Amino acid sequence: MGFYFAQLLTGLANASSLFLIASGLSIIFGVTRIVNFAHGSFYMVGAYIAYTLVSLWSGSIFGFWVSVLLAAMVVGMIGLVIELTILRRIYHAPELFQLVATFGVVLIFQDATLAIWGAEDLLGPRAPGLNSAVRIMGEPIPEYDLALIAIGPVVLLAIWLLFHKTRWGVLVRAATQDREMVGALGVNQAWLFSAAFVLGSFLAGLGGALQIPREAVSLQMDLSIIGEAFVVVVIGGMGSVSGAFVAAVLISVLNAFAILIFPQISIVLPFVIMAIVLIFRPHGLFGKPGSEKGAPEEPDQPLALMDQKSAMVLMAALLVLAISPVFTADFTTVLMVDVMVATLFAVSLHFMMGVGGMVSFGHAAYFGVGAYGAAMAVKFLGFGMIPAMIFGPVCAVLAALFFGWFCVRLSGVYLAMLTLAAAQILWGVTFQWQEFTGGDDGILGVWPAKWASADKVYFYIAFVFCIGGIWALRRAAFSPFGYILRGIRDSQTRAEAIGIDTRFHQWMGFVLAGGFAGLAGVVFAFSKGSVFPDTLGIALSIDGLIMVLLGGIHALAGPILGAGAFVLIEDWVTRLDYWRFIFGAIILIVVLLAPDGIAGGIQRLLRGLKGGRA
Amino acid sequence: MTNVLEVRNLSKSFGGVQAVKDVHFDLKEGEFLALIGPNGAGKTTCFNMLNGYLKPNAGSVSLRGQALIGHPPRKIWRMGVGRTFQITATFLSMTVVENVQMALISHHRRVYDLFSRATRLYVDEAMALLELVSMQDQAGRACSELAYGDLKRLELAIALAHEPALLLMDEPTAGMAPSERLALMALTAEIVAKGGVSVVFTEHDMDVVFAHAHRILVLNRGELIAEGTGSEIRTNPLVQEVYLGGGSVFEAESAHA
Amino acid sequence: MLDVTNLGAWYGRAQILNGVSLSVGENEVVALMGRNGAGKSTTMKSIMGLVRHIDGTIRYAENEIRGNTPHAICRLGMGYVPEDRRIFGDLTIEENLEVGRREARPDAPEWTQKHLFELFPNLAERRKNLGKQLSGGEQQMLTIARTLMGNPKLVLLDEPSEGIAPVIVEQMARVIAELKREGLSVLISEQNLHFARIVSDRAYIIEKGEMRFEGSFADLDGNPEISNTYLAV
Amino acid sequence: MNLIRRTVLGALAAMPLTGLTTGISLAQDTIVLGEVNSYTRLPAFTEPYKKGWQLAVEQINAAGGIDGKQLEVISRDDTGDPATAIRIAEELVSKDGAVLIFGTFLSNIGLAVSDFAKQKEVLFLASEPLSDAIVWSKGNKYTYRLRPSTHMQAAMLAEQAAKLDAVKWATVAPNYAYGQDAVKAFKAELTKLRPDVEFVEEQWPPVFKIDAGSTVRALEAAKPDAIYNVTFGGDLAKFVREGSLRFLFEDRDVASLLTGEPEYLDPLGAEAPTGWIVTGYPSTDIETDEHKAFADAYMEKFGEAPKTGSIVGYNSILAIAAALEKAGSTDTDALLTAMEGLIVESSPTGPFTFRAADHQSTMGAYVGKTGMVDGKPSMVDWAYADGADYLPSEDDAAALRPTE
Repeated sequence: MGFYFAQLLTGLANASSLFLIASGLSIIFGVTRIVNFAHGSFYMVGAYIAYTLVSLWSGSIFGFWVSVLLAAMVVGMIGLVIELTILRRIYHAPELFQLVATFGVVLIFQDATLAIWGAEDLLGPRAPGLNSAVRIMGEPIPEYDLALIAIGPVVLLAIWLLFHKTRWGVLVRAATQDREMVGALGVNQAWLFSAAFVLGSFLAGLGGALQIPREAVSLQMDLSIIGEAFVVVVIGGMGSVSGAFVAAVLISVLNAFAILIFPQISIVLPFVIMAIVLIFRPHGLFGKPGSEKGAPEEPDQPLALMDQKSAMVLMAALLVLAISPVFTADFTTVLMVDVMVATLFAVSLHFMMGVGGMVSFGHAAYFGVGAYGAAMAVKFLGFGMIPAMIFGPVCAVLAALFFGWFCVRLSGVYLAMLTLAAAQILWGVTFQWQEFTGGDDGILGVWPAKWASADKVYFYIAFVFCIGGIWALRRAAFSPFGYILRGIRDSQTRAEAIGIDTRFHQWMGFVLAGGFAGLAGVVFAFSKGSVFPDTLGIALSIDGLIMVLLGGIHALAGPILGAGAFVLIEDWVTRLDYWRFIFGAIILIVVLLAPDGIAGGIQRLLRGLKGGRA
Repeated sequence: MTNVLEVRNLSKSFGGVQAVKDVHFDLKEGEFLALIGPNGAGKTTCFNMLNGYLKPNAGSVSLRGQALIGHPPRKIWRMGVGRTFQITATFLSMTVVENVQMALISHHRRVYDLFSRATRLYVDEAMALLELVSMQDQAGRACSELAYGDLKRLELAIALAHEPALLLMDEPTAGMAPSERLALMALTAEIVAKGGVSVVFTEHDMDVVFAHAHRILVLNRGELIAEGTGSEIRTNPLVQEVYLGGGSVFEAESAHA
Repeated sequence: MLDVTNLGAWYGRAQILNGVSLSVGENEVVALMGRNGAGKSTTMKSIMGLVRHIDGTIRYAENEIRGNTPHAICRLGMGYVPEDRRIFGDLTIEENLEVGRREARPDAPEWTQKHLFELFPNLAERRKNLGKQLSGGEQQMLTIARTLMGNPKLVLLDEPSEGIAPVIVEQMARVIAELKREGLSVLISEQNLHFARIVSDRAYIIEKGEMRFEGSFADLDGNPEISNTYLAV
Repeated sequence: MNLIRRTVLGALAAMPLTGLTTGISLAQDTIVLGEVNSYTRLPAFTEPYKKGWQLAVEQINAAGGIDGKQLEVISRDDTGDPATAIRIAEELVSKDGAVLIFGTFLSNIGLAVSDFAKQKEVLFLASEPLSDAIVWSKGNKYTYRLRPSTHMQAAMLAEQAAKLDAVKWATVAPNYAYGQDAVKAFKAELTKLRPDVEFVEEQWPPVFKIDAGSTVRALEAAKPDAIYNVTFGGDLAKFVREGSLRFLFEDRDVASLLTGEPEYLDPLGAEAPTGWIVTGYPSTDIETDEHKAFADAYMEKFGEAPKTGSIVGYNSILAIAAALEKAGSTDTDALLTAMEGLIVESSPTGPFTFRAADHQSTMGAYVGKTGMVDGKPSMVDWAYADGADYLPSEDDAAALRPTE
């Protein structure tokens, strides 16, 4: 009995940490509708600053708690600077575009932290006065865990009081529903946003600072927490702070007990819980309908076929690409294959997001399933290259059929997070099932057939598949299927009212996008010769998302420009020291110059050159 | 004349609140029927049950003898029920003519066609429908740029694309100028008069109701409290009390009707 | 008090308003009339700072306010009641009013919750209810009350009679009369000539983003072709 | 200054679309070595490693280079992604004219590059990755590995663990291939030496995401006599802290893989456990002449004591230099022939050989216990364990490799 109670307390202590960071994320999303990837960075920086301050004041109880609060305040100020200098300028950008900016901030913080605090993990002192364990029912419980268990609910109560008993809180809640109207009633919503952002960053910093007595401060802290924080926010319901608390407790306590029975489960447990919650409650435990949507935005312009001049430019570009192996080195053709793969992947994601209005945070799943499908067909079924290249997308289609069926029942951020859960579950299976998938040692020896093994020959295979895939998706976007898909995005009510089975249609859109992502995965697998679970990982999904958003989600050319720019810039900057900082800065510059993405920026530039009104 | 629509004992409650209670009416072939009542009387709830967005707790609806209840909206649409919305629902990222083409593509069951160019399908039919509502000049405009009244007319064109037997119009003239209101309803009346389609509509503008409706049903707190022609309804004391009011605004308005 | 000259407004690349001029005097109720899509709401939103691309001049209480943010404009004493009500559904009536509350102004009547609950007795009964639980008419009352909590001198009322039952329209007319009695100025956008005539002192008519008429209702009655062309009642 | 200029110019010259043409423009008096590693993903481990190979290159070049030619290393960041690593390897070979590739830290990147080496027929010296698969189940003709593998280090620990009284063992390892290999190897080796031991509990926390409190309690619940730990880095710090708070290590033996390496031990500071049996690298205590010379030079150049990565980086270059000298050519076939059974006569850690049968070097590791010296954590009672003693016989090892 005592044992289980102690395990419960351990879970609750973890829940408090998780709640602090998740509550901040939830508040920021609720008010500003920003999906803040940089939240993990705030958490990490909070921990580093607290480490420095606590070390200065070593041993004093007062010093410790003051340090923790100071660190959180400094992070709040950092949040303010980011909000004022970057985010405030792009609130009017298309939905989710701010996510690109926060991604740039993540990159910058990674290198800045490395430069300031160094590469080595830093282990701070334990909390003075709470540095040992007490026995509860015979089991040793660290005193600091008990402090954390108390801090969580105290913070929850403080936030609740702040939101319900102060004018500021009422204004914030009003702004989560209709920020423009709040402005028209005389409230400076810019400062309201800033304040919410500062509060959210403060909570993230507090969460990080409070970790000092529990773990070494390291450069991995940002990315190791952010996924789980999003999961907590989504399970609780976007924008609901008490929901985040319940979700944090749910995940942490379940994990504490689950590892007693099945130690390997930790890898995917939060995502499994999220998937189950979302399937039964499409807006999370406490979320409200509508809480999934981003800021309202202006509708797209109607699609237009390319005019003759653009078509000629495009044909010329394709021709140059097609003959490029003749005059370029092998490594350039290899790079071009990477660009084409990324472009097909981004175009398939754009088909889902831009045309279909279904945002995916887990599109890499289908890319990876395609790659693995082909690799396993080669390894276990003895398929040749071309049959394996057909087999891979078929696997991706099957996976998309399965997961898509659940995903299209949701919308907005919830849909996106369910795709993420699906991708993480697939990743977990691939990672764990060593006998079959090779685990993280992957599958090697997936090289092209002898006749195609020269880089230049393989380039043409990739050319046919990728350019063909992009052409097919573009064709599909202009087909009745694609138009109806866009129609469903515009107005589900209207689509239903003209006899469309909207869910089935979206499901098929999901599957089509998944299948072409799988095709990209297949071309990728044979160009690299090996596949690893990374091909299904969050990082690749996020890269795809950044390509689509950075390129411009409202233009069919967006993902093509975005993917090309992303791969080429990354290939170039990684040659430099502190390249993440530079890459992050480039992303921020693009974001600030072209809040409608690269495609929108180019359009504006062309219009400007023609002397039209911008 | 035969009944196109038969509504029997339709009831719906939301969490203990009886939104619609025992509503019972028929619609004859070629009839133009208005459903009026104060906000919250249950008009929209009624509509949503007729076209499948809501499932009633009790009652039946049959269209030319086929039961409608239990089918999703898209099935009911295929059975021959068109509708326009109180708050317009159109595909804002498409042009006017493309909006109508979508309805035609769906009607001709080509929604899973992956290879044709959507914009080249059924252009003539779509233009004919736009002409019917005098929108042909605006066919190429982006739907997002349209004035509200034009959106309403577009909705009407979309709703007629599959030649429905029954047209449900939820506040078709809300947000239009008085002149446009009358014009739109005159247009609708014309379409009804040509035959083949019957219309049920809800409306707050009594000018429109009294000018065009063949028959009027009045709902209050979910119950049907009156039924009859314009003059019968106008003089009904119960209707005056709960809905029409007796004040200056209405008198000025009706004096002009 | 409010002087708008040569106002132009764009949504994206589409020009919605073109050279619109109008003025509202002290304690005056002015109607802005026109069909739907004529530009009434856009005019109001532009004055309130809710449209991003505008040009021309908007002078209010001796200040040029074009380019100011909505909250700054509101703080100068301008209140805005949107046509689609936009109440905060998840907040109680009291909290909705709290959002609108601003400091009292020396030059404008001061409104308190108590005073407003007297003016709108239905709201008083349901003060702890959430905004989304209200009926359409009650929401319309709440959105006006919420704006009055800001103690404005000038109220922009966008289509107050739209989409509500005739009985509520009558109540609305009484409220507007009360505002005038309290000394407020009101710019009201309206499609219904009769309603406009009852509540307001003079009228403008806008069509396709351009001003077509300005004058008293007597002038309007004297030129039936104008109302026939642009309002065509 | 010069370095900055070179970096910038190099980067500009390498801009993807400007370097369109084939052709190796480097002067004939240098030998270009291609190097890939996870510099941004895992700087704590790869920075000392980089310093190590930089020192070796500098020393060799100062001494006249190889056959009068200077060594030049073109080093790139793989961003922690196997696919990027392969693209970079391709560029290093086809554009930069690298005669071979070395480096990598993460096992999957090591495997990806080794497979690339096989496909493109270029020599790859896997410096740091520990995965057994690199030389055994997925070994190939073109790939050699320097550092003592997971299996070797686990066997070193098992040898010491077998001397303990402990019978009931629990294991905790990060949930990925390295952790799984390390547990499997330890179990096999320990059971061979002590058939009476039993393994009563396994914990598999996700790498860098350990829920340390719950993991510690789950281990405690099994009441083992001893614990075998494979966690490292931040996970190790959390595990140690939560474990000592909850008395997990009281009266229990702990055998812990790699924990004696300065990269992992130093950050634990005053809280570093004492008395754990570990493999590692007591970098400041090794008194051989070769090591002293290395450590002094390193200290002078970088102002800090060498770490495990430093020695791995340094030895990588020593091995490559030895291979180049033995081959007398930069031709891949000649290099491959030279690598087979290559003996590196002298290194800071002593001589080692690349076994012809499985391409694994016999470079060893240091086995000892953790302790506190002058308030700083360090290894005590350590001894050098020669890698050759912990490898299967060459015949057995050859049987583990796929037939080519």
